[in-house]
Parts: sequence; C-alpha cells; structure tokens
Amino acid sequence: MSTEDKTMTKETGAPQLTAKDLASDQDVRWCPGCGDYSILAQVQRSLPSLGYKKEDLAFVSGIGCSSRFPYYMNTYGFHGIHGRALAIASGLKAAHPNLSVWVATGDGDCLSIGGNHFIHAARKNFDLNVMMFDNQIYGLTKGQYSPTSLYGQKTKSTPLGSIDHPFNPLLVALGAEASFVARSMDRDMKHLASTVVRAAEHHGFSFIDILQNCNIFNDGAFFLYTEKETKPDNTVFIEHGKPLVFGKDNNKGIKLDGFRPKVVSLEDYSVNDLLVHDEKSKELAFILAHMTDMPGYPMPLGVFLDIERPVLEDDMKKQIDKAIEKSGRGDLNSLFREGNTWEITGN
Amino acid sequence: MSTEDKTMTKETGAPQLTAKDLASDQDVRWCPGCGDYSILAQVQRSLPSLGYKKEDLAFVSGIGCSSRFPYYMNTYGFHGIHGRALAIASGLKAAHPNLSVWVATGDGDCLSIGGNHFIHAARKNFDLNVMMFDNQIYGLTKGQYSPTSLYGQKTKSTPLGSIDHPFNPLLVALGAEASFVARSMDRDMKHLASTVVRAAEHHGFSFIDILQNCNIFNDGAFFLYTEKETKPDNTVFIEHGKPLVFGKDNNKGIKLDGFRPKVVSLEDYSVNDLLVHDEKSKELAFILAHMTDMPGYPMPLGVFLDIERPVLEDDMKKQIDKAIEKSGRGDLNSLFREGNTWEITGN
Amino acid sequence: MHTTIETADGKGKKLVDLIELDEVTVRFAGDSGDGMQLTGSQFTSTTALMGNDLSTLPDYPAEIRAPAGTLYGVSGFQLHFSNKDIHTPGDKPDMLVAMNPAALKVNIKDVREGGAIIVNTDAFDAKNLKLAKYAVSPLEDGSLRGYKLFEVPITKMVTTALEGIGLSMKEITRSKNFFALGLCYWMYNRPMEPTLAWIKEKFGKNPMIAEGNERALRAGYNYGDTTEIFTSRFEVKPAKLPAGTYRNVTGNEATAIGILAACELAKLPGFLGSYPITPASEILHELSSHKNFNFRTFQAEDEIAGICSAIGAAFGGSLAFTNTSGPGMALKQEAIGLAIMIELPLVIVNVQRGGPSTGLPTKPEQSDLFQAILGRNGESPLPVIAASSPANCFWMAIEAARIALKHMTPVVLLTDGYLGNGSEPWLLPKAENLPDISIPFATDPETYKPYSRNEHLARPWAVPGTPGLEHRIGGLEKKHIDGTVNYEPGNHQFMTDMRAAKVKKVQDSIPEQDIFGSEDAEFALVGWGGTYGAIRAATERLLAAGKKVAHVHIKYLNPFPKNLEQVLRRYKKLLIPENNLGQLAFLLRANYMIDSETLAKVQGLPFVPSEIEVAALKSLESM
Amino acid sequence: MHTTIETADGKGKKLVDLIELDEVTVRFAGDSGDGMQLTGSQFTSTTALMGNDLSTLPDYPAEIRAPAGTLYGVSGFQLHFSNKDIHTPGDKPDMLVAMNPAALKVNIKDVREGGAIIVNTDAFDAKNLKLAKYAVSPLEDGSLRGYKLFEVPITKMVTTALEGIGLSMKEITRSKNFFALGLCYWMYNRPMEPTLAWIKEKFGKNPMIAEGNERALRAGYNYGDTTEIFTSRFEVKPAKLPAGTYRNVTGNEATAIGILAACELAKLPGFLGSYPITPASEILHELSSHKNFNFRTFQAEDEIAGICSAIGAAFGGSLAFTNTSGPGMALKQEAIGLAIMIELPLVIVNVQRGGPSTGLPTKPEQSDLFQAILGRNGESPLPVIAASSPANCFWMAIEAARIALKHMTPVVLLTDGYLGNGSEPWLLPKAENLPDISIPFATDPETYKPYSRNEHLARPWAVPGTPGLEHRIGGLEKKHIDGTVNYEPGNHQFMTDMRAAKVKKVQDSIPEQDIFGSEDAEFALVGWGGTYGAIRAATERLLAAGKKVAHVHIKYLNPFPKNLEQVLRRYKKLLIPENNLGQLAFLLRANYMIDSETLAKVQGLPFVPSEIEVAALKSLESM
Ligand SMILES: Cc1ncc(C[n+]2csc(CCOP(=O)(O)OP(=O)(O)O)c2C)c(N)n1
Ligand SMILES: Cc1ncc(C[n+]2csc(CCOP(=O)(O)OP(=O)(O)O)c2C)c(N)n1
Ligand code: SF4
Ligand code: SF4
Ligand SMILES: [Mg+2]
Ligand SMILES: [Mg+2]
Repeated sequence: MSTEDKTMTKETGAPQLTAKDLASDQDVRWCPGCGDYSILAQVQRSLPSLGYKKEDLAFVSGIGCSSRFPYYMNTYGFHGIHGRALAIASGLKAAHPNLSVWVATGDGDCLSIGGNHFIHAARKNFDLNVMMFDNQIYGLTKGQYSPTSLYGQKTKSTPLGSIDHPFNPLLVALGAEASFVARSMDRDMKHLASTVVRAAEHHGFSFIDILQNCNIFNDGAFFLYTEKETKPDNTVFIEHGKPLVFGKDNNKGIKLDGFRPKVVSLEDYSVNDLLVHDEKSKELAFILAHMTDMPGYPMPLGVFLDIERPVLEDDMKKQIDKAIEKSGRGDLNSLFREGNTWEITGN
Repeated sequence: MSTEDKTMTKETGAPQLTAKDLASDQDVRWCPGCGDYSILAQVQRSLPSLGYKKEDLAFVSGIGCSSRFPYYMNTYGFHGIHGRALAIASGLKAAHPNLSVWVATGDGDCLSIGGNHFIHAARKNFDLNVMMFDNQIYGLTKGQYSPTSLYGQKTKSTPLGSIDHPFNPLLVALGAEASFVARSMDRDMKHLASTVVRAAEHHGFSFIDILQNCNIFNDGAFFLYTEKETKPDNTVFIEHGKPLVFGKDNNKGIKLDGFRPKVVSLEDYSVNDLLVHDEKSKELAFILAHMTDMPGYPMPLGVFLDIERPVLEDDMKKQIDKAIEKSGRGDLNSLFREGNTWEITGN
Repeated sequence: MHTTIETADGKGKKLVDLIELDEVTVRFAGDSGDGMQLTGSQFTSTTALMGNDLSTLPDYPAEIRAPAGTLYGVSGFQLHFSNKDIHTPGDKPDMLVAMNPAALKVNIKDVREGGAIIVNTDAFDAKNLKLAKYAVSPLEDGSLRGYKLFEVPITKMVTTALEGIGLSMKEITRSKNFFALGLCYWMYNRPMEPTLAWIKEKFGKNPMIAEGNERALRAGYNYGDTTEIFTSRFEVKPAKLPAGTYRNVTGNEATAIGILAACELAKLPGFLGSYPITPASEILHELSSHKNFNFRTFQAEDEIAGICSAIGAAFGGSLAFTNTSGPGMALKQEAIGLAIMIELPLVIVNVQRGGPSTGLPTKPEQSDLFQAILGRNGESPLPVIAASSPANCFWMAIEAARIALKHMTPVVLLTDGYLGNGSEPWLLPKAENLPDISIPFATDPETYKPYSRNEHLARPWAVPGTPGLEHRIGGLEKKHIDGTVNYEPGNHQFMTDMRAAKVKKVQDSIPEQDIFGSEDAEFALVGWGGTYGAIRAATERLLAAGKKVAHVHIKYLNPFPKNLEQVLRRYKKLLIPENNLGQLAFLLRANYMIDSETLAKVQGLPFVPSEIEVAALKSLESM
Repeated sequence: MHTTIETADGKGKKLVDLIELDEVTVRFAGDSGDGMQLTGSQFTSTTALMGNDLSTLPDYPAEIRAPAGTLYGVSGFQLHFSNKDIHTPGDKPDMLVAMNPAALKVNIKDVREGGAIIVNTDAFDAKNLKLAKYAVSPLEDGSLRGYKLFEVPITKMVTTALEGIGLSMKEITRSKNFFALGLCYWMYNRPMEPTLAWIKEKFGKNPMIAEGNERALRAGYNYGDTTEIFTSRFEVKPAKLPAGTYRNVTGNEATAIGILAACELAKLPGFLGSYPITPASEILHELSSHKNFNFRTFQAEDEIAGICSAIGAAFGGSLAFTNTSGPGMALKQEAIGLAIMIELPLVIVNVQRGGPSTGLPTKPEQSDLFQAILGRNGESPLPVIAASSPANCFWMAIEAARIALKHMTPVVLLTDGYLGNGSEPWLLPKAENLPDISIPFATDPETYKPYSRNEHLARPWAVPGTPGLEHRIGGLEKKHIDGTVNYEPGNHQFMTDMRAAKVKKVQDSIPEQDIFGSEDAEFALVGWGGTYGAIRAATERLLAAGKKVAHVHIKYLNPFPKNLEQVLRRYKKLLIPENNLGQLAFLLRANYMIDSETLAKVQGLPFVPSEIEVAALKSLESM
C-alpha cells in the first residue's frame, strides 16, 4: 500500500486516510440495491476528513442486516449480539476512552430488543456515535414488522396489518435526553455525509436516525422523502439559525403557533415570520421531532439537538484521577491491610 | 363478611367495596415510616369509588420494595421478576382485557432493568395503570443508586458520587408516547388519591411517577416538595384549563416565553398572562416535564398529558372479531386441509 | 424395470427408456434470486399429489439476497421421493440442477457418483466462473466426467420461448426456474397440471407474468420431449402409505397447527408471545394469520417480553406459548424459572440452530438439550420433549400442551431448523378423533388453596375474574398448600423436592419407550429429535443387510420414560448419533450410568443415513 | 480447665470460675433495627485480635426493616471461635443473646442443650410476645428449662447508664446492643479496648452518641462483673495459626480484593460491569470505593448490559469482570455464549442464592452448578471454578483471572451467599509474592491472525489502538486462524471441537486434585464450594473418632482436575453433601460413570458439621 499521495490532516498529524483505506477485504453481502450500501459509502467517505487513524476507530453493532456494517470497515470491529451493541460499545468506550466508537444498528436492534440500552446510553452520555439504519422492518429475519413500522403495515408477522403505534425514534432519544439528535437518509448522500461528520464532532452521545430503504421487504417506504418529484414538498431540512423553508420553489415554511408548528405559504408570510431553528433548545427539538407524526407536515431532517453535558467516560476518568490524587495510586499491600489486622507470631 | 352496609355503584351494579376489603391478610412488611404505606392506603381508599369487583382487579409487579405491593391487595396479584412487570401485565391484559390491571413498580424495576418494557408498553398503549414508586434509590437491595438518583448522589455503589445523568421519568414516558402521564407524591394523599382515580379512568396506558420517601436509604429526597414550609414555593400543581399559579401566597406563576417556561411574580403579571395547562398537548406536556430539571423552577405535579389513541388489546380483539367475521370461527379440519392435499386410498 | 416408450415432439417420434426407480433424490440449486425454493416446493407438491412418500430440505444462505453469482449466495432445495416409506431428504442427490457455476461448485461434492447434472450453460460466463472461483470452466476441464452432464442453454431457451409477450428482459430471465422445473417434470414423468393451476392462482393479477411462467414451464417439458440429449425418463410409483388425506407440511407449519389444535382441544383461547428469530419465526407468521381461531399473537420487544407476556396470558387463563431459537432460549431462562415457581401451564418451543452464540443462524443443530433441561438458576426442573420429524411437530405441540395443562408446568418442546424448514407428507388427522386435553379451572372459594395439589401434583388454576379466588403468586418461594411467601428452611426443602417429584410424575402420563428393529439385537442406535429420519433409514438398511440392530428414539427427554433404563440395558452397545458433542449420551450416563458411543456431527447439517450406517457397521464390528 | 478468679465490682470482690474452652459458638439475635450485625462484627474483630481462629455467619431477613418485634424481622449473627483451626460458623450455639421474644422464638431450636441464653427481659412485654406468637411468655412457662437462662433487663440498665447525657429515649435504647456486647465481652473474657477505639472513630463527629455507646458497653461489662447471676466466665486461648498478619474478611470483600489484585498482577486496568443483586452487591460496593487502583466500576441498567459492557471493556484491553447471583446469571447466559465465541478473557462471578426464580434471595444455595457449566445455547464450554471459604474467594478470584487470561476465555467463579456474607481470618499475602499473571498483547501486524492459537490454544489479544491489527470479531462462527465469518461445515465442526479442546486444555494449568484425611480410607466425603468448612470439620471429627475417611474437595469444576477420576476410584463409597439436589453427583456420573450418595440440603442454610457427620456414619455403617 502506498501512502505517498496521502495528505496530512492538521488535527492529528497522521496521514489522511482515503475511503478505500476504510474498506475491509470482505465482500459486502447486502442485497443488491439495499440502502445500506450508500450509508457505508458515506461513512467511508466522510470519516477521513476527521483525521482519525484507522486503529483508533471501532465499529460496534448488534445483529441485523445493518449490523454487518463492522465487517466492511477496515477498522476494529465488533459484531455483537442482538440488541446489545450499545452495551458493548459503552464498556469499550468506558475502558478505552481514546477510541472513536461508532455503533451501527437497526430499528429492531436499537429500539426493539435494544431499547433499554439505547435510552440508558443516551442519558449517560457516553461519547458514542450511533447510526440507526431505520428501514421500518426486520430485514435479516425476512420481513417482520419493527418498532418503527407504520400502524396498519402488512408484514410477515402482521398479515392483517400492524396494530402497534410506532416509535418516533427522535422522541425516544429526546425523552432519554440524548445530547445530539439528528435524522438523515440513505438517498441524500451529501446530507448524510455531513450529518455523520456532525455526529462525530459532537462530544457525547450522538444519534442519527437514518431512513434506509430495504428494497426486499419494505421497498419504497421513504420514497416520498427521497425521490426527486416528491422530496421538496415533503421534507424540510432544518439548520441551526435558519428559518424553516421548504417546498418545490422554496415557497413554504414552518411558523410557530404558540408551541405548535404550522405550515404556511410564503405568499402569505415573509421568511422573517418563520420559525428559526435552534439546535440548543430541547423544547424546540421536541416540537420538531413531534412534527414528523403530524399529517400534512413535511418530514424534518437535520440536526434537531446538539447540546453539551458531562460525558460519562470523562467523569469516570476524573473520579479515578481524583481518587489517585487523594489516596495515591492503589497499593496491594495496603489494600490487604485495610481495617483491623492482627499479628500471629510463630507458635 | 357482611355486605349489608355496602352501597351500590352505578357503573357495575356491584356492591361498592371498602378500603378494608382490598387489604389482604398478609402483614405489610415495609420499613416503618416508608412512603409505600401511604401509596397502599391511597390505592385501597380510592379504588372502591371506581366500582370494580375485587376479582376483576389484578396487581402486577416486578421486584423491589415497591413490588411487594400485590401481596397486600386482596385482589388477584402477580409478583413477577425484576423489571418484567410490564411485560407480564401486557400479556395478562392482552389475554384478559376485561380485567383492570395495575402495575406497581420501582424506579429501578421500571426504568433500569425494565426500561424497555416500559417504553414499549407505553407506545403500544395497553390499558394498564402504572404506578412507579420513585424513591430515587434501590431500596430492596439496600441502597444503590437508581436511574432517577441525582447526579452527585452518594450511595452504596457510588461512594464518590453518582456520575450518571438521571432520567426524568416523565420525559421518558412522553418520548415513548404514553397517552397518560402524571406525577404525584406519597405525602400528598389527596392529590395522590385523585391522580390514581384519573389514571384508572384513562383508557390506555397510564403512568404515574410517585415521588416516594425511602426513609432508610434516601431519607428526605423530596422533603422540599412534601413538607409544609417548603412545599408551596417549590411545587406547582398543574390542572387542565387552569393557569399555573403557585407560591406560599399564590403569588407566583409560570408564563411562557416563546416555548420556554418562566417563573414570574404575580405582582408584575396578572393571572391572565400565565400559562394555562392543556392536558391534550404533547408539546406542553414536554415543556412542563422538562421544567422539572430547570434549576429555580418549582416541581410540577399533576396530570401532564391525557390523550386518547387506539388501545392495543382493543385492536387485537377487533382483528380477531374481523377475522372470524370474514372467515368464520376457525375449524380444525379445514385448517388441516389448507393448501394442496391428496388422497391415498387403501392399497 | 425398463420400458421403451414413444414420446411426441413437434417433428415426429422419439424413443426413450422409461426406467422405474424405488426412490430419487433431486437437488435444485441456484442464486438466492433464482427461485430455487419455489421450484423445489412445486416439484414437491406435484410429487406429493402423485402419491409418493417424500421428504424435503431447503438450505438457505445466511444473506437475504447475496450478490448474484457468489458462492455464499447459493440457495438449495433437496427433495427425496420414493415408492416406500422414507425418513430423510436423501443421502446423495441422484440429480442436481445447477443454475450457475457457484451452485455447481457448492453442491457437486454431494452428488452421487454417476448422478445426473443439469446446468444452465448460459450462466457459465467468465464473470460467474470467477465469482465461483473456478479458474477453468468445469464444463470444459473434464472434472465432471464421473457424472451424466446435461448442458442446457436455459436462459436462451426461455428468452426465445417468451419472446414477444411483452415482458422485460429481467422478467423473462426470472422465469428460468420454471423451465428447469418443466424439464424435471419431463424427466421424472410428472404432470404439469398442478403447477399450471398454481401459476394461474398465484399470478392471476398479473396475466403477463402468468403467461411467461406457463410458457417457460411448457418449454422445459417440451425440451425434454424433443431433444436427443435426453434418452431416459424415470418413474417412481406411488408409495404404499396408510390411506387417508395428506398434505405436505414443514415442521414449523406443523408446530403452528399443533398449537392451534391444542387450544381447541383444551377449549382455551390461545396466546403466543414471540420475538422473531431464525429458524423459528415461521411459527409466529403462521399463527398470526389464523386469528379466527381466537388466537392472539404478540410480537414482543424481545424474547424476555415474549415469554413474560405468555406467562401473563397464562395467569389470565389462556393456553400460552412462546417460541424461539437458541440465543432467545438463553434469554428466556430467568422467566422459565418464574414459570416453574408459579406452576402455570406454558409451552416453550425452541427451534434449535447452530451455536454457540449467534453461531450458524440458518443451520440446524441439536445443541440446546443441556440448556433446555439444566440451563436455569436453582433447582428448576421442567418437562422437555422433542419432535422427530416435520409432521411429528404437530403431535408434539399438542403433547407439550397436554403435559403443561395436566401437570400445571412449563414444558419445553425442542425442534430444530432441519425439522422446522424441512417437509414431509402429513396424514391428516380428523379433529374429532383428537384427545380432549382440557382441565377444569378452580371456581370454589371454599376449597381453593393456591398451592394445594391433585393426584398429578398439579396445583389448581384460578383465573382472575373468578369471585372469591383472589390470590397472589410470584417468584419467591411459596408455602405448601397456602401459597403465601415463605422462607422457612423445611418448606423450601419440601417445595424443592415437590417440584422435582412433580416433574418426575410426568412419567405416569407419557408412553413407555418403544423399540424399532431386531428383537434380539445387542446393538442399538439411540437418538432424539431431528436425527430420527436418518437413524431410522440407517437402521432399515442395516436390517435389510441382515444386521441385528435396533433403533431407540427418545421423544421424552425429561423425565425419560419409566422403562427407558430397562430398554437400554438390553443392549451390549449403544451408538448415539447427535448433532452436538454428545449431550444425550451425557444425560444417559448421569441418569442411569449407562455408557454409549457418540457419533457427533456439528456441521450445521443433518445426518445422512449413510454416515450412520457406516458408523454403525464399524461399531458393530468392534463388538 | 477451670480456674476461679476474683473480679472487681463497684462494691467489692466476686469469685467466678474461669473455664477454659476449646471453642465457642455464640449467636446474637434481635430486630433488624437492634444492631445485631454490628454487635456480631465487633465481637468478631475483638476475637480475631485475640488470636482465635473464627468463622462467622450473618443471617439477614429478606425485609430491609421489618416492623419491630415480628418473627420475619429477626436478624442474627453467629460467631464460632476456637483455639484451633476451624472451618464453620459452628454447629449449635453455646450461647444465644435474644433481644426480644421473636429473636428467642426463631433461634431457640438451634441452641445446644444446656446452652446459655441471655434475654432482654424488658422486651418481653405483651405486645412483643404476641408479635412473636407466644401465647405464654417462654420465660415463665418452663419451656427454657433445658438451658442456662440469664434474664437481664437490658433496656432499663441502659436507660439508667445513659441518663443525663442528653440523648433522646430513642437514641438511648439504640445503644442496647453495646450493653449486650459488653456483657459478652465479660463472659468470654475479651478486652473492650478495640471496640472503644472503634466507637471513637466511628462516632467521632457525634460525641454524644459515642459517649452513649461507650457507657452502654461498659455498663454491660460491669453488669457481668458485678451481679451475682453470672458465676462463670469462659476463656478460649489463641489458636496455633500460621504466623503472619491477619484480618477478618467476608467472601464478598475477599472477592473484590482478589479482583483488584488480579488486575495488578495482570498489569491491566480493571473493569466491573455489574447490576446490584443480593447477595452479590457488596463486590460492586467494595470495588466502587477503590478507584485509585485505576479500576472502573459500571452499574449498568441490567445484568445483560453488565456483562456486555464487560465484554466491550475486554475487547478494549481491560481485565474485565461481571458479578451477579442466580437470576442475573441466567440473564447473562446469551452474552456468555458471545464471550465464548469471541474468546476474550472475562470473569463472571456468581454468588449463588436460593432458587429457582427469585426463590430465597437472601439465603445461600449451591444450585447454579448446572447453569454455570451447561446453561447456554450451543456447545459452549467454559472453565468453572468455585471458592471454598470466605478468604479463599480472594485466591479463586485471582485464579479465575489467571485462567481467563492464559486461555483467552470467559471463566465462571462460583461462590455463594454463605461465603459472601460469612467471614473468617485471612492470612494476608505479601503482594510481592503473588504470581505474575500478565500475558502479552499482540502487536505485530506481520504475524497477527485473529484466530491463530498458542500452545494453550489461546488466540492472541489485539487491542484497538494497535496499528495494523485492525480486525473484526463477533458471535457468528469464525474461520480457524483467519477469524473471518465462516459457515463451512468442516470449519464449524473443527471450531466446535477446538473450543471444547481449549477448555479441556485448562487441565494442564490447574493443580491436581488433593485429598485430606486417612490414607487408606475406603470412604470419602466429596464436595465443592461453600460446603468445604462443614465437610472438613465433619471429616476431622470422624478421623478423631478413628474412622477411616477422606475429604475430596473439588475447586475446579470444569474441567475437572486430570487426576480426579483416579482419585475418586480409590474409594468404595462416596458421599456428596450438596446444597442442591445432587448436581455434582450428576456431573461425576456423566463424566466418569462414578456413582455416589447425595446428602442434599436445600433449606437456604449451610450444612453444619454434625449433619454431615451423622450422615457419614450412617453411610459408613452400610458399607
Ligand atoms: C437474541 C436474538 N433474538 C433474535 C434474533 C433474530 N434477529 C436477528 S436480526 C433481527 C432484527 C433485525 O432487524 P433490524 O435491527 O431492524 O435490522 P435490519 O436487518 O432491518 O437491518 C432479529 C429479530 C437474534 N439474532 N438474537
Ligand atoms: C434479575 C434480577 N436482578 C437484580 C435483582 C436484585 N434487585 C431486586 S429489587 C432491585 C432494585 C430495587 O429498586 P427499585 O425498583 O427502585 O425498588 P425499591 O426497592 O426502591 O422500591 C434489584 C436490583 C433481582 N431480584 N433480579
Ligand atoms: S433484506 Fe433489506 S435491509 Fe437487508 S440487506 Fe436486503 S435490502 Fe438491505
Ligand atoms: S428500604 Fe426504603 S423503600 Fe424499602 S421498605 Fe424500607 S423505607 Fe421503604
Ligand atoms: Mg430494520
Ligand atoms: Mg426505588
């Protein structure tokens, strides 16, 4: 492998990687046409700009089509068990805080069997980057409904239609107080790549809900949002400090009516009347996340929330440093002798 | 047992029970002074007014001090395993929708090991009434921190102080889209009793976060909100359609500043300027729930949200009825003969 | 038996041999996208209708749709059919249909010497050869010399046949499998009508596709009829099976149907708390589509919620089930312990797969016997039974429910991916001849005690809603009779012994161990679960060869049948083929101090009879 | 040996007998709020300082603070001390201190005939008698005639002694336990100084409480000295123990300290992923307070996250641990399977308790041996070892880590609630004499292969952050050497056999089985884990009585030591006392076809030596 044509990044002084460096030698085994390919490509393309060394990257996953992700990354990788990616990643990050730890998980892996680890990792604010491949279906097990499948959706396990109200993953993340919450999609490569970078840059728990097409078991679930003709009128891209404008001719916007969002036409309102996104407001993040489920509203995409709060592995380290500062580095002989001791002399 | 002095309720025509009827013959084994006693008393006192028959009540729990609750109720009861109360209760309710099913659980049982069942039962909207005894500690296992323990709290397992950001149980419930979300406390008996009745009356998943004093391992955690001198200035009771007024002399209120709440003095503002509570607004429920964690704000108590959406066991029943309507009550012989069959004749 | 018959082609007459065979094994193999499972199941249906006994085995790749042409993307379906009673999907295929080089590469090693191979030559291009890691085309390097190779340009033939009916090229080539099926129908002298009817029904809404598939099927059949390369056809006469109505059934279907039947026979509403996992999910799928049986299916958030919801339903008076595979079974163990303590009926179906951990998720194995019997905290005994063939799953599902109800206990039913996905003809029972397995609920407040016991040591089942029977259950130790929480030393000892005695008591309500084979055998093949077919076939061959052998197949693993020890002691030597490292052998030593030889196969594949035959012969020799 | 000594009281002199004893067992019992655990541990510390060998057993109620006076609220602490090497907390107490009627009621049946009973007569009022379900006061109905009863109005005495120092009545009566302690110090001729010093330190910030407790202690001592009711004092001379520094340690403390030591000896940062559960939580507590060892503790959301975080930490290069008890162990099994598949070092500590299900959560049992060895999906072998005494937990924690590192495998360490909460003197090792258990990380990109193996069949450990060693692991079957995902039949068989061989290989690095007792014995008591003390004591008594018996205590349960079979075959008869229904016996039959007799005790209580002695004598007789 030649490294000559590699440029140096400012941050680490290491030779900057290329997307190719991040591809492992394993054949990628997703179904042809699966949205997962695009996500893999965006991750491989966007990570190099962040200046990590290959050996300092670790990808952890659970079980599912999406969870095969680590095998395709030429980094350290851990294909865990179903639902436990975040628990494994939390331990890895706690024990080895210098790594950049990424979690690739599915809507089932993350929100069904793994839901508890998800909300706990979010509240504890480990510095993990979580990409949830949200195809609203169980891919690997061949097409049962998932916690994000729609009410009424017919799947292998709901031949008469699902009667479960689906999770809104962003609401779950916000309810668990994740410090970075975003949504993107497989078919908007630029947006996806930039969202991945934003997640990486966030110090703390980052969650990206990635709408992903499973062309075998739930084909077209997101075409309304991803396809050229329908996308402009059915999506709104939110950006910090910017008003919420959308529509084919940028002719629509979102306004706040008290604390409820409202779709307005820019013929009736000026841009200045529109809601301006604020990534630092939990309340606004909730309002916008909730908008997803409001019929007649565009699907919001982008970074909903990006706030700072103490990161668990940092605090862990601090407590250790403080303990050492206070009592000195632990010494076995004194440990053994803690509390009452007594001597028995030869007798 | 004499039933003569029992009055009849209108709803069921059954003789109305008394609190005593609901007490089992088992000695109550909580620590003397524990807040759990008060919760038990309020439940036993308020349920009779709802007109249930004893045999139609079922109390399900996990493991913890609080989870001993079913043993003390002279109804059907199921003391489950740690964290699984909601999973058991969901199955019970699905299979036997006519029962009034109650879940008694702790902050550890419900939100630590049981967190996943909690968010799923909430989203699926089983008609369960969940009382979470929130003492911000593990009582039964003698004093480790729980998911609601405060940052910095010293417990058996955090001798140097907890470094976990706690859950706000109401936010978790709202993130999971529970249809009824409330908070009350062991030491406000009237409020607790009326909240229990409200939960029972709600058709769908009801969650009450009950602040409960563990006088052995976390004594006084809520005294700021429960004790006479400090309660008025540190709590605000929210009621549907009413402005948020609080303070010793009802001299303070909560106003909305955009979508953020603000504490104001009623010397500067009139009651008409104040935020009026709306139990039907998810956005407002979130804003108020979030207020819990805002320093300098009073603790909000009451019903945050009470909305209607399809109840899972109802839909289950409907699908069955529809299937029977469509294909007739299942018949084994035709089931066996589904698909291709062939005959072998004697040979 | 050979006959030479005339067969019509467009131009005139052609003479072919019609060879009668006792049994045939064919395997269809191609890309996951090639529709091999469909081809296989159509061939199966038609064969079943012709009255043969049969047995099938699909073999899916782990990937949903692996990239076309890759080795790991090969999907296969094997079918064994015969004019007599058979037990397995066959040893070594007599014929392989290989739709591409990868399919050939993966499967060729299994084909019997001299067997037939039909290849789609159009797929043997440079790209596919490379994907299959062939340096030189196997069609050209002589490596297939030991086989009867039929090179058919299937893609081209289909393209021609379907020309002009308005399908896209992609749609046209998708019909390749029907061409192959048609050709096979010709070769094995099967009628096309059942498949033609099926096409009509299935693609009714899309007449162009229906037309395409029909043409492809006929083209394949006619190709056999016409071309000179095929000079023989084969015929397998109907089997002498018991009279009655049959259908083909997979083990997972049979389990689901058994579950529905059990609920009807118990006169109880049914409930399944489940979480999808390969290869157990079909049970959930199947049951989800039979809601008109007043059967509730609940896809829970995980396996723990799956079983806990079932426990809740059982408390509520339903006949409750939960199903899973290995890793999910491990997750359920804590709750199984709860079910043991609260003594409510519950059936846990474990469709075993390759382990440990995620292991080989799409491959069968028998390595969960230990965890089924011994895998929980505390002294936590429960009955464990195992199904032995796809259709037997039906009966064992009912049996599991019967034991659960009669003894008020959770029961584990073990099947495996081989049984679950494999199929065989099932002689349909008459519902009215099935046993009543219902038990009465407790209703009398005067006599009711939550932990009193009847003669089967079962406690009474009092369902919420019953006036006066309000009571509390849970995972803490309970006082005998009373059912209140109790920590007394003597009571714990008593209850621990009682739970053990109660499970032991199941021996009184299960059949004695039966024996197949030679009366005066000194050597027995012993097995359990899915190895049944292979062991039985091997035993039949050994008997036919004049060997004195017996086959003891154990369906009740815990407790073992009362007479099992006595049965096993009849033999000087026992050989136990297991798809694990010897778990049954371990249990027999532990229970009876009876030693045995283990034939372990842990390869994600079931045994074929010849493996067992060979091992048995060796073992016999050394006696 | 009797001496009569003079002892000073306020008024003058009193003559008492000083009786020398070899050993004494005392039990303190009272309400949960009475401070009996504190009393017991103070008596223990002082006794330890006097050079006796000792062993203790606390017995908590399941409730945190049951209502005062109830039977289920009784808390006890038993201490056995001796002038020789002892092994258990004693058979039957020689003396019982009963602070109220409930404490008397619950404990009286255990006191030896003729033993001494000190009661707080002030607590024997109508209310307490009723709560304890005494119809008549046992102090009056003659039912205690067989014992030496000392009736002491403890509450009154304390109230008088503490009068006027400014404490509330509630605070004053809380000091009752110090009075009882003082009296016992007098009776057993122990110095008050260590406790006085402890009071000073403990209540330094609250001098009034300190003063109160000191006065109560002295009042109790003086009461013995003064009143005429006590005419004898007892003396137990120091034991002849190996020279060195000692401290008293509970099993859970010892486990935690062993874990810290293992990390130091392995030169690795430590990690514990845990979830609280009785009786295992103290290990988490203890480790949480030693962060200056660069040890990370993580209280996870549940047991699954506990072990999974530990697995993540192990992947990250930490020496990782997880601890739990029975039900939590069941929940961890799926992840243990993962650890087996990925072959990373990990120690799982299971502090066993009464089962099944929630069972008897505060009581010890040995019934998780099956689930430790066999409780997972698939063929999933792993080493299992067990500690035999509280202090031995220290050594076995290190041993578990040593095996985990050397063989790159998860290891289960079994202890139980009896060992975990019980205590004994621990001869402190010198850190510098402890073994180096470190292993090298892989660092060389040229030679690194994720699933290559060394002579112990261990694969290399390559920690993220190491350049050039990037690799992927996971729960799917892995290709030998390569470590890539692999579904080939042959590879799966090979790897399954390899995992079994690897665990078997641990036999090479563990000590051979040792034997205690008579060289020419034909009868052996066989045990494992926490029964050690009781079996050893029984064996010593039998030997002392001239019986030819041996004690074989198995610390390595999987694999068994190489020579175990040969050792066991030396005996005509084996008797296995187990706190389960015979799990070790089952494993010995399954492994070696060696049969045995089981002495099963499943009562939430450990064996006392006499039970084993009696059973052994009976068993010997029938030989
Ligand atoms: C303990 C356990 N339960 C169930 C399974 C089966 N299983 C594997 S992946 C999966 C769900 C996959 O869905 P998702 O997470 O959405 O991923 P996708 O395949 O859609 O990318 C399930 C149920 C398993 N492997 N382990
Ligand atoms: C599987 C399992 N893990 C752990 C435990 C131990 N345990 C019992 S209750 C409990 C937590 C109790 O806390 P909470 O739910 O807040 O109830 P509280 O006692 O405070 O009312 C724990 C950890 C258990 N019984 N089972
Ligand atoms: S099944 Fe769906 S999600 Fe899985 S690889 Fe195929 S297309 Fe992608
Ligand atoms: S420990 Fe705390 S929560 Fe538990 S019973 Fe006692 S006071 Fe109540
Ligand atoms: Mg998915
Ligand atoms: Mg609590």
